[in-house]
Amino acid sequence: MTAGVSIELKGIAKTYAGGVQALKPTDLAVARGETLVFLGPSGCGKTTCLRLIAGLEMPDPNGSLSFDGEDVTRTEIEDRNVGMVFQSYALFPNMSVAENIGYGLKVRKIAPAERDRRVREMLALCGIEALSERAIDQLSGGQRQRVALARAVAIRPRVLLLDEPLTALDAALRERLRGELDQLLRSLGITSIYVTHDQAEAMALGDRIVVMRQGAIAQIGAPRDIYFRPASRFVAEFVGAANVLSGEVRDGSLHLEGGKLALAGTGVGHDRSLMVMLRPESIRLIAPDQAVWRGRISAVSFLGDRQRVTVTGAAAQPVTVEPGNDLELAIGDLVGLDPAPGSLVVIPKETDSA
Amino acid sequence: MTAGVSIELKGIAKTYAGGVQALKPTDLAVARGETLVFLGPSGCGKTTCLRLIAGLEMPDPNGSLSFDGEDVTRTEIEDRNVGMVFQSYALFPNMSVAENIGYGLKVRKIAPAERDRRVREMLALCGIEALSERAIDQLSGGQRQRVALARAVAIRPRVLLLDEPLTALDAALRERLRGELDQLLRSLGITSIYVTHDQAEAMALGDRIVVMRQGAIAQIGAPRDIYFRPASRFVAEFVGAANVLSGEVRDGSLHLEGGKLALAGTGVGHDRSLMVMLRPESIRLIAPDQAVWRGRISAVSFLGDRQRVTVTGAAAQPVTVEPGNDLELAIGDLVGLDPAPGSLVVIPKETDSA
Amino acid sequence: MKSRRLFAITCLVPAVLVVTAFFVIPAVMLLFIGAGKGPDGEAGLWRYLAVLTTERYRSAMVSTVILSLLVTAVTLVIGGISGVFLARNRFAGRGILVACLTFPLAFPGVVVGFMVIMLAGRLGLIASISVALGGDRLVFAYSMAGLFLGYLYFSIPRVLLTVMGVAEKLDGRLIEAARSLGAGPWAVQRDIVLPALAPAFVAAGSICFATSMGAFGTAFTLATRIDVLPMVIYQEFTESANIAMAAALSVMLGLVAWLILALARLNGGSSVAAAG
Amino acid sequence: MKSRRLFAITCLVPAVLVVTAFFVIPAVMLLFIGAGKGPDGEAGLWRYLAVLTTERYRSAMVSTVILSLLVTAVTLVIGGISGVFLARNRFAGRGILVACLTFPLAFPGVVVGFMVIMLAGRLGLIASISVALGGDRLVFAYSMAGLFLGYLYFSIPRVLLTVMGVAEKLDGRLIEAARSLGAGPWAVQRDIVLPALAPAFVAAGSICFATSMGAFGTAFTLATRIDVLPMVIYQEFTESANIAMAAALSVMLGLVAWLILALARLNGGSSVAAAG
Repeated sequence: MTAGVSIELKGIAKTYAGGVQALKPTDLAVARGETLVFLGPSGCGKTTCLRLIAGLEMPDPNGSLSFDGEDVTRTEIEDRNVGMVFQSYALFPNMSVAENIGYGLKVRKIAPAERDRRVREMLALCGIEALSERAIDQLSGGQRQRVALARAVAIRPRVLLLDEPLTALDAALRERLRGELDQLLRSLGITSIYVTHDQAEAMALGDRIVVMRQGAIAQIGAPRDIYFRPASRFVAEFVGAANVLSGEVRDGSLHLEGGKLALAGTGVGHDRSLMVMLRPESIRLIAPDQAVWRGRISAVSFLGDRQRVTVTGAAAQPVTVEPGNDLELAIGDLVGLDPAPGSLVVIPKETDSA
Repeated sequence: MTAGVSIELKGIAKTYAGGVQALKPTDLAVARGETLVFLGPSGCGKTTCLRLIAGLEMPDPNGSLSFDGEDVTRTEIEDRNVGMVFQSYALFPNMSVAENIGYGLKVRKIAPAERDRRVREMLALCGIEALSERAIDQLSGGQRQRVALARAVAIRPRVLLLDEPLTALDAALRERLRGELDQLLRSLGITSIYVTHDQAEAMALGDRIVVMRQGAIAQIGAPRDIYFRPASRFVAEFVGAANVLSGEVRDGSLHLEGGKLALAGTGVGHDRSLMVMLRPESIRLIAPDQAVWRGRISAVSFLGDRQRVTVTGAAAQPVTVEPGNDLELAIGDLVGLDPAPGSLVVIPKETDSA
Repeated sequence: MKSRRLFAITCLVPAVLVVTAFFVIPAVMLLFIGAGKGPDGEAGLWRYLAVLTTERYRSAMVSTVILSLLVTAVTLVIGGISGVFLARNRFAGRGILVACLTFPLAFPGVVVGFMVIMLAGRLGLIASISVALGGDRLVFAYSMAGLFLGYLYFSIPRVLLTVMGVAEKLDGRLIEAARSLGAGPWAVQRDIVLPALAPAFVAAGSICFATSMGAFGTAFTLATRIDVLPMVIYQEFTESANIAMAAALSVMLGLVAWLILALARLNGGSSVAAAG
Repeated sequence: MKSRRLFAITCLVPAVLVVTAFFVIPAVMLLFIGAGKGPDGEAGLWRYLAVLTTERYRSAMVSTVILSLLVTAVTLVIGGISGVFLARNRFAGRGILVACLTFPLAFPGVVVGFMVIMLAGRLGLIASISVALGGDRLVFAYSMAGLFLGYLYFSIPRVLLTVMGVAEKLDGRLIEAARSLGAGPWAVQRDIVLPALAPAFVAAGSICFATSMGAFGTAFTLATRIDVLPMVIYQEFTESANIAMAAALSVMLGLVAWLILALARLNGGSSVAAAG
């Protein structure tokens, strides 16, 4: 439908009155039609970044923002032609569903007949034809979300900006709408910026993910890059459950409380001590006599599709393992831990340690 | 600390003014020290059930409710000695954290010295000693949750009632507090009733789960019973992701669009047609030439610890499979589907089909 | 169960007592006296009609209603614009401005009338300025214009505060959403802000109208030449000793104000209560 | 950027104009006249002190403040209990009860004064009943008691509506939580409901106090024998033509009312605005 534009941020920063720097000078390029996800904890600057791209905030001097090469740094939001979806949806309570969706077209003085046609098109696209004449307060959360999306897409924006659009929904609905949203974004082919603090959402929707921390970019990459090759301990722990283990290196192995881990193939130099990361689902539980790394089960939690097992004694901190739901486990059992080949990731040393 | 009581409901029902029957006549026994979870979609009667046990609603005539054999059906909540934790926490905004926790003791006219001692004990138990003098509006969501729990436990209740206590928190925090709550409930050994619509929460916390639907109990059982042996299609789909497949039975196999499934060991009689359930994580993806059941990948979603794959052509509806994150998959690939032994669950026929 | 019922009764009894003894009886008496014997010895419901048939009463009623409508309209425009502006902007001196705009709340009607005289009376500021500028002596304190000015003076702060209260609670995301859809500042005001404030406007406007209908202190201070309804009632009661007519006029005045408040409550919901 | 600035200025200019020309000038003039020449030819700030030193003014000020405090206290008790009860209970006739309790809002002060005379005046209901019962003729309309009754009549509805508005928004879970902790109905009211309503009480009470301080219509209708401050100001102004003294008294009256409102706003926050 719409091809969207490429976006380029050059040295964009934001300092609020009072001197708080919400975003450090940032360079970023978004390709045409790409879905880019900003992921991070609250206060990391991801929403500030979105609002700067939207034009709801003005960046500090010297930064520049362009859409397809056109400088829009000082353009007001109403002239940027961007579609926005808010966490609270921000639907106009004094208008019906159809009026909400058509509002952007009405403001653009598009003829009523054409406007009606495009509103109907949007209603069909989002599967909410039946709600057309409803008042906003008669809609469920999921329906509001769809109306908000339809309203933002109806103006055929150059960029679609989504600020935690699924956060206000409950888990099951969030998962279903995430799938729908993914299909819609791909079928529209529109450049999209998506902000979330939910790593599963980021993984499922993003062509690339920008992990942010304390007003700066911690890592940019495809979901698999971020998950399997985190650039820092922070990224490792934020994008999924992670066991971060520290130990001494001797004879090509990392020595831990409960045994050792072979370091072959991780390309480690000659450091004396090392920090590594292991995902819970990449550790297999095996008989203790077959293992070189052992521990004792201190907690088992049945989660339906899998179990969450806490193993103590294997490392300084308890190690979390997530085996399948078919294994019979009991608290107190001695177990062997067997990391899958290639699942051991060395975490670069850094000054921060959160 | 407290042993808690056993609870018995006999023919407890609730009809609201206007004739809506929120809870059909229900019998239920809760053992001393047990954690029982009511699980169901909104409007299923789970909260009504909790409020009846609490004494916030009065049941229809003829029902009876007893704590350790003592009839409390007509006892007011203030005389039932139950601890409640609300979804909104309902902390008193005009009192500090310590005053909130001590309020139940103050109302009971417990001497200030003893009261202080028990408040400090609770603060320590919930790990919020540092917040003692804080005002409620200075607390984060997770902190509020802990204060609400401490306040409910401080009165040493006979039963602890929790009404979706984690729903208002975001995903990561919810998961962490779920673990803490589990440990606390187990260490207190108090009889607990927990209401939630989140199946992962129910699985992780409940000794037994009561799945509710339309004001009646759909199934009662341990988490594994509910997950692996659902009594109906509704339960199967509510307690986790489920592929529900219908087909014709011929030669001891269930024939589907993309092949057949062996029915050996499922104890099926001589029905001509059958409905079965397969969990997404119990289906292995194998080479198509090795499989008797095949389909084509129509969508792949990387979720970090696993992938979600949609396979079409295998059955009338698309089949969802959740393989590990190490498999390389592409849309359009022909794949073989191999259910794990014993993972096929026959769903009893019923009139309802939601 | 017992304690709760006892509690409910303890609360209900004073309320019911107060209502019947105190609120309903005087109103019902007023209604009957209005139809009872006057100084002319005649009784009848005709007095209620007199508000429409007798020239003096009718013109007082008409001018009171027109004056109140005008005051309400102008108050809503000025108070509404200032209220929205003050709620949505932060600037140096804002606190002082709000304080200045709201201090008329502290002045009773008599003092407001007094102020109008000092501003627009025979020896008032406007008269002095107009003479100093070589023009005619501009005096309008003792006319409807003076009354209008006085009513504005005490109406604007109420409307301003009500509108500010609602405007501050207005969800800023709604405005951001409208802007993202291409709406300029005027379109945002017209399509988003005004509709959101409509209930507050209805509430504040109806209170403003009812207050203007019944304002007495200001009118009394300014002069007896202005025939607004509360003045006429007072004159009937004290000067003509025509208690029955005064009662009938009071009932009619109450009725009009009551109607407006009831209509507003139907449309504006509970916010009228808050503004009450 | 341009259009937004233009927009802001378009909003700001009328506000500033209105403030300076209309709100501040009369108040400042009042202040100066209070210190200016009186009919005795003397000027000075002493007039502001006269409120404290001259017996007549002091007693008027004291009795006005005491009356207003009493009215406020009684109004808060009656309006508070009824408001909480009406907000938290649904029963047949509730709508009519609320309508009855709030219709005094539609009656101006003159009419309220009038009602008090009919209830407690020489030929009023209470007098007739007391005589019929063989007792003395009970008449208290023309005293402070009558004024008190009249002020209650128009104060209670405002407080009632404000309290009802806030009580209806009170989170029912708080009460359920308190009950689950063992709190009986009285403890729930004392520990949960009253603290939650405190800001509404402060707001409604301060408005009630300021209104009572300045109420004129009722006092004027009841008689000129009652020396409340607004009456004294009126008399100074019209009968004694002592404009300076009237101005000084007005300033002092405004000051007291303003202080109470400002204190309430500090404590009750924005809810005073909503009740204003």
